[in-house]
Amino acid sequence: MPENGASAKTASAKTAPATPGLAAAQETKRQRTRMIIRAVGMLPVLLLLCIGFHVLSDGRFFTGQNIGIVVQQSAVNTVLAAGMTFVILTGGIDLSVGSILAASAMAGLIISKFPDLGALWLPVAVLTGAVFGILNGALIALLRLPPFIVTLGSLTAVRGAARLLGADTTVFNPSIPYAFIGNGALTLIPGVVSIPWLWVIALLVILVSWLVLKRTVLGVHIYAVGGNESAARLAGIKVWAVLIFVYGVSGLLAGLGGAMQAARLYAANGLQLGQSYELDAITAVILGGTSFVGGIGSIWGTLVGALIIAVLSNGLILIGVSDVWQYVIKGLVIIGAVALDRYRLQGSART
Amino acid sequence: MPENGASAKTASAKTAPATPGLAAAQETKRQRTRMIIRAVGMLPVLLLLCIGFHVLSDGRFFTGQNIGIVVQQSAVNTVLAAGMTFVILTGGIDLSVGSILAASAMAGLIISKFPDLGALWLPVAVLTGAVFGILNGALIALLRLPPFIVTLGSLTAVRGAARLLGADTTVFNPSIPYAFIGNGALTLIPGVVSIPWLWVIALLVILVSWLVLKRTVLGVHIYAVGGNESAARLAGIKVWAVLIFVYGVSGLLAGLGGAMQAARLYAANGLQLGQSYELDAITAVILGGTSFVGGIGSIWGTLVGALIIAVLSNGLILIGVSDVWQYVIKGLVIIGAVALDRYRLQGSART
Amino acid sequence: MSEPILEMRRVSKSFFSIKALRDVDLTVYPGEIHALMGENGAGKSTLMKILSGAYRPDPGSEIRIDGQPVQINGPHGGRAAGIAIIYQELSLAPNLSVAENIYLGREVSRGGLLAREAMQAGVGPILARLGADFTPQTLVANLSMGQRQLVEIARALHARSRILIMDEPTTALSAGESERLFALIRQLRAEGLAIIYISHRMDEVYALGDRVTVLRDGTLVGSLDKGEIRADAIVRMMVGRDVSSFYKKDHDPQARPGAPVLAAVDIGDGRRVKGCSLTVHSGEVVGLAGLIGAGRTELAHLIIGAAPMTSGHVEIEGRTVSIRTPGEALDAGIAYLTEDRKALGLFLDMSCLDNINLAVLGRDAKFGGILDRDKARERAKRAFAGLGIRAANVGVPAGGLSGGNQQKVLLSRLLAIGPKILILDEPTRGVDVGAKSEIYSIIDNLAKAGTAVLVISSDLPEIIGICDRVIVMRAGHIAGQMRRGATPLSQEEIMALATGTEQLDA
Amino acid sequence: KELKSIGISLGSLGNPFFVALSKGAEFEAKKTNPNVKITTVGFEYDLGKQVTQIDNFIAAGVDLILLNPGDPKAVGPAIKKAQAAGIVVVAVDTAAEGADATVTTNNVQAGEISCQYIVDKLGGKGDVIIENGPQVSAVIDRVVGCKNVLGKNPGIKVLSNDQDGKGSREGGLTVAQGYLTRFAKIDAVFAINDPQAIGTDLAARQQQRTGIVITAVDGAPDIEAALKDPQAAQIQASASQDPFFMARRAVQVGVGILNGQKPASTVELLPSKLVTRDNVKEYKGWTSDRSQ
Ligand SMILES: Nc1ncnc2c1ncn2[C@@H]1O[C@H](COP(=O)(O)OP(=O)(O)OP(=O)(O)O)[C@@H](O)[C@H]1O
Ligand SMILES: Nc1ncnc2c1ncn2[C@@H]1O[C@H](COP(=O)(O)OP(=O)(O)OP(=O)(O)O)[C@@H](O)[C@H]1O
Ligand SMILES: [Mg+2]
Ligand SMILES: [Mg+2]
Repeated sequence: MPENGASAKTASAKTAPATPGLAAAQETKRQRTRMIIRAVGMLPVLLLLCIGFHVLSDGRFFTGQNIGIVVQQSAVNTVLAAGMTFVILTGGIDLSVGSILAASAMAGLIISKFPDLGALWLPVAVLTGAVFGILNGALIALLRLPPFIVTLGSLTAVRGAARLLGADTTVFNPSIPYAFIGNGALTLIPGVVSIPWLWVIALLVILVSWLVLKRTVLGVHIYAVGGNESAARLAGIKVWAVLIFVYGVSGLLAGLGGAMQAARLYAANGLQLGQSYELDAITAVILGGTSFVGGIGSIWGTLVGALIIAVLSNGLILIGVSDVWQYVIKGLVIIGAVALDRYRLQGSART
Repeated sequence: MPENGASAKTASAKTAPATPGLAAAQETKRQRTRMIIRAVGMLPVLLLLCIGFHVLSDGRFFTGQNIGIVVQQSAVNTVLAAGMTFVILTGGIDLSVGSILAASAMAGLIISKFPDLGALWLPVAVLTGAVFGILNGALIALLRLPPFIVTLGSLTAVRGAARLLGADTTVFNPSIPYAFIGNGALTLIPGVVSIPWLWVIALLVILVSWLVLKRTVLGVHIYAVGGNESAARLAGIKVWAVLIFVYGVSGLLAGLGGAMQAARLYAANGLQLGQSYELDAITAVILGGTSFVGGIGSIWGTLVGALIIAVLSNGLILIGVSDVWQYVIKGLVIIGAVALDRYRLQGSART
Repeated sequence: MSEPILEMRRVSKSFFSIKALRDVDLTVYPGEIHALMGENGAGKSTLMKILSGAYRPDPGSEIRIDGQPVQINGPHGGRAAGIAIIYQELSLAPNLSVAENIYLGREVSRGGLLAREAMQAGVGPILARLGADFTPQTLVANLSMGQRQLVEIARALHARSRILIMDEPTTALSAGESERLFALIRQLRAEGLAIIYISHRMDEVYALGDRVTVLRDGTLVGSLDKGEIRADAIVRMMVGRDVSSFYKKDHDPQARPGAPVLAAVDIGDGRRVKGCSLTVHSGEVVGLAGLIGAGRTELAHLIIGAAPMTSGHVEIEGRTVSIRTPGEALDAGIAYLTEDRKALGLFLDMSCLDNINLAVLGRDAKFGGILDRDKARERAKRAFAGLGIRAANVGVPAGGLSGGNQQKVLLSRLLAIGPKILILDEPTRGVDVGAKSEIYSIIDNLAKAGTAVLVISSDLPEIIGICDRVIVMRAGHIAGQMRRGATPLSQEEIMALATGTEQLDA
Repeated sequence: KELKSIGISLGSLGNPFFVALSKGAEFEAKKTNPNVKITTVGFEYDLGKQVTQIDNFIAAGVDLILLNPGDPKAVGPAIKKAQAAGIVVVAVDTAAEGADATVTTNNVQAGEISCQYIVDKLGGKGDVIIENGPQVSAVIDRVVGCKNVLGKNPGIKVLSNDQDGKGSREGGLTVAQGYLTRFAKIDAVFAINDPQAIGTDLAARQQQRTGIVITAVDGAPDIEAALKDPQAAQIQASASQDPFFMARRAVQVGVGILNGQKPASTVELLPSKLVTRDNVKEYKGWTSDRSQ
């Protein structure tokens, strides 16, 4: 019989009346608590920041309008970070999302100016992103090149491509179709509650990502590849396919981000769009508790991470902190948040 | 390989008198060849690039003057990449080197303007870098925070500090002491051979790094921490001290890089200096064959990697490729170089 | 006899320049347990990985199943051919749950969505059959080595195959679990499965094997039928010579009783280890036995400062010492051999030279930090000669060695330190008979020289063979101890203590 | 209406030009209302970031936004949004579509006078390099101005105009090192801003190349020093801007609009004056005390 049974047996026979199943049950419960704490992750930090900014800005933070702005601002980064979550879960990284975003936005805007094809700009942008992402994935999965180098290479090369697309100028289209996704809002209760479309899209992306990661076979395979690549291979998982998929998703979502940005700005510029967005996306993912070595993390954490970044940017401007100090404070808050998280997890593990 | 030795032994014990040492000796030789190929690493790619540019630029590449320019341009990145090699060998990463470089250059230049303290600017710059680096290391080693997040935080925060130092302006000092290290050259054979001081410094840094990594106990410990951190801890290595050391070195060398840059430009600007240098430094390290997971790599590879980057920048300008296409080509060459390397290593392993 | 279910003919495999297998033949019949034996690095695992599809054999090799030639392309191919395997190196994803690992690569889904509940329910019976004390939802990261081994076994059994390969399945199991596994294996044999069983433990081969095939240096030496299975015959086939006196025990603590060197007093971590006390004397070899998960490894970790202690203290030579890190343990004279040599012991990418010298580099260094490379090379060469480590030279990466040789490299590192106290956690896990006897004689010599040795082992014959005294742990407590006296230690008594059944009898 | 709060979004606050701009704006705003709240941010040449900042200004309820637009057209929609929230938007340094007013240096003219100086110096004949920079509209305009002038002189040959000196000393130095190796004969270099010109001079000095006429646009403090420095003799002129004054004008115009005074023209072009080695002594630079 199992140990547990054995120990139970002896326990009852010996001294303590310690119920046999109890220890295991307690353990499971403790595990579950820890998992919830982990999933909740940075939420306390986020709330703390929000409340802090609300107080310091004389109550300007928690206004419907400002919340709308914050979520809208977080939308593009959320979408990129969702894709990044897939990649980082496999233990990889995608530095090229900013450049892909720029290239996709350019491609979309250029198409949008053709009278007949105009409406196709959205799928074109998303597809452009997907193609670049799949290229990344193919190089990484099939040639077995390190993700950092491949996506650093495409960070540079795709940026060049984005600039070439627009001949190094800003492409502008004030009457771009579906512009509402960039600046409109979905009205739930007329005049009272409305959600910016950008945020609706971001939430949908998070939801679908969650479904894929947690409710599909593919999701388990993604976690498995990140957890132990050779074990995954031995279990017959097509690791190469998983890798191409995650980089493809990251690219596709960068393309979507490009489309969102284009609809928001009515314009795109190969050089001035998406610069160093990859850092924000990675930061959101890591703030959200996803581990760099792969295999551990959740998409909800990423959402919280992206919101923290947006709240920081918005809040610091709201309370009138100068640009220079914004740098300093942002850097310290990021480190502080992770330190706090580490401390919090330790505490919960101890109890 | 092991079984070879084993087979030699049993062979003699069993039937054949097959010279036992021979197989082992051959094996050793083969191993050595493979090791040299690995150490030589990207050298073939570097040579190919040089020759290519020489031909395409009508013989302008291999002139004493241009080579001087290339090595000079590679110097700062070489120094940063040397520090980055230490960090990456432990399996970490330092994203803050660009910002630390800027802050150090600012600190140095500010000191250099005091009439009495002027000559101290160089140690001040280097020390500034070391202090920031040790702070990074302490956060990573003692609080066990992920290196990516910590150095991403300091990338931002130290950038802010650099700007604060100069009150957001360009600090310049046309009569900075020791300016010769920025623009002068060490004459070996008067009128024939002279080496830019920047390059002399870079070579010294590489040499000392090599000594530390390969000839000291600390060096072995660095490789050990990168190879298997928990085994290192169990083997009694003070992992925290090793980590603080490597991030300290990275910071110190970033400080030195800042001093070199200040002496070269006679000026520093907290915002513009060192922007995205971390990417170049990391690229040099990875091109040089150092593995991201830690524990594998050599400092000579890093030198070659840094030279490849400098040759690319110089060569593309030399043959008149436009800025936009430079992006595209650089990205592709970086990917191509690593792919080539992968292919080459496979080939050598097979024979 | 019935038709063979599996025939492997002229199977060869090269890794670059290394020939791991040369023209090996293997025939397996349904309803038999076929033991595969050979020294470390003989090619057993490689042969099995070819069968499972993890490796592709060299051209010219042939595999037939039910007389039909088959091509096994990748792990899926192996599974499709009805082959299930327990790999020697644990191949689980630690971030996934037990159920997810068992179903990895063949998940159940309904309407495109993962059927988690169905999967968890599906693994319940198999876990119960194995006597696992964890739930399907448990994360593998939270399991001990032994428990992980059970997960591997569960996975292979769950695949419902016709040919079951077990590559050293009991290395992390203790006697109780092993017995349960054997019963299961016999039952599967009765159901007509063909089982290929790899082990370095002779007693297991006696107990289970219907036939034995021996490999040496990648070639087939021959097969023995049930009636011919005898230890000396197998060992001769494996090693090419006789291995005399397996368990070596020349030292005698009774003749010259040493002073207590290591004393753990009432130590615990508040979780797995609850108030354990033990002493080890100089020149004594003490065994620490127990079921998997009894907390032996944790106890060792507490002593060497690898895990935080919440109660009790450690005394060395009568003085209370404070040990908070493994480094401090080394300074205090305690060296520890980990049970998980890949994850916690070796630096696989570093040379054997560096691996052996790692702990004493500082002591040897010149000018406070410059490596003394001659001394290091000298020491490594001495270790190679002394322990019979087989590798081309001391400069090859430790990762390239076979399991047994890796173990000896790790052991060399500890011996280089020259510790007062040596704690060995599963010192012969995965090590072949030849190397085992070498390790036993090293332990014996150390004890003779006055070292206090604590051996944690799940291999009861080993504990009985080499220890002067045995301490048994159960569920975090010291359940009791027994001294080797006029009568040898008995396996039954130890088991009784470990499981607690003696209480029932009393 | 009183100016209570003002938001400023500038290219990059590490650039002394924008620092001077922000100081000018601050000075003028404080003059109007000593208790004014000023938030200055840099958008680091990221269009998305600038739009975000404008959104944030709207949320913070500023009265006036001073904008250095990342793109003349692309920020149009964001400006409209701000105006819809009752905020006055004034563009500085670069024109912006839809802004209530624009105050900017005449960058085309700046490029013209800077390059006219080259043409005069060379006597209408020689090999010239246009050392380009980040493709923002101010830079594009300067290059346009320069090309206007050079194009009128058939004796002038433009060797190259497609390298990005990144607007910094370092970038200028790197690009110029390549140029100097690539071309044996260079008579003049027009750098799109001062730091690039200084970098170019450093490169030339390092390679001991002389006789190159280097001009630029900005009139920044470091070019002032260079124009006075006998060692940097090749740096000969810079078409100056006056960011402090520009920002003051912008705030004045903005406050005017806030109080219902429409400016005569929505675009106010400030002419650029050429600073040369001859007249640099009289030049009042960006950092001189301007509080009068
Ligand atoms: N992937 C590989 N690359 C190179 N060599 C390998 C590889 N796998 C195995 N070998 C070599 O092939 C030989 C056979 O190894 P294998 O693992 O099959 O031995 P084994 O009989 O299972 O030994 P053990 O009893 O130690 O498990 C060994 O010498 C090993 O070094
Ligand atoms: N890394 C870990 N995280 C959480 N629990 C662990 C971990 N390692 C071991 N355990 C738990 O601690 C208990 C004791 O394990 P330990 O390894 O100390 O026992 P052991 O007697 O040495 O067993 P084994 O023979 O399996 O090594 C086990 O029940 C296991 O579940
Ligand atoms: Mg094996
Ligand atoms: Mg154990």
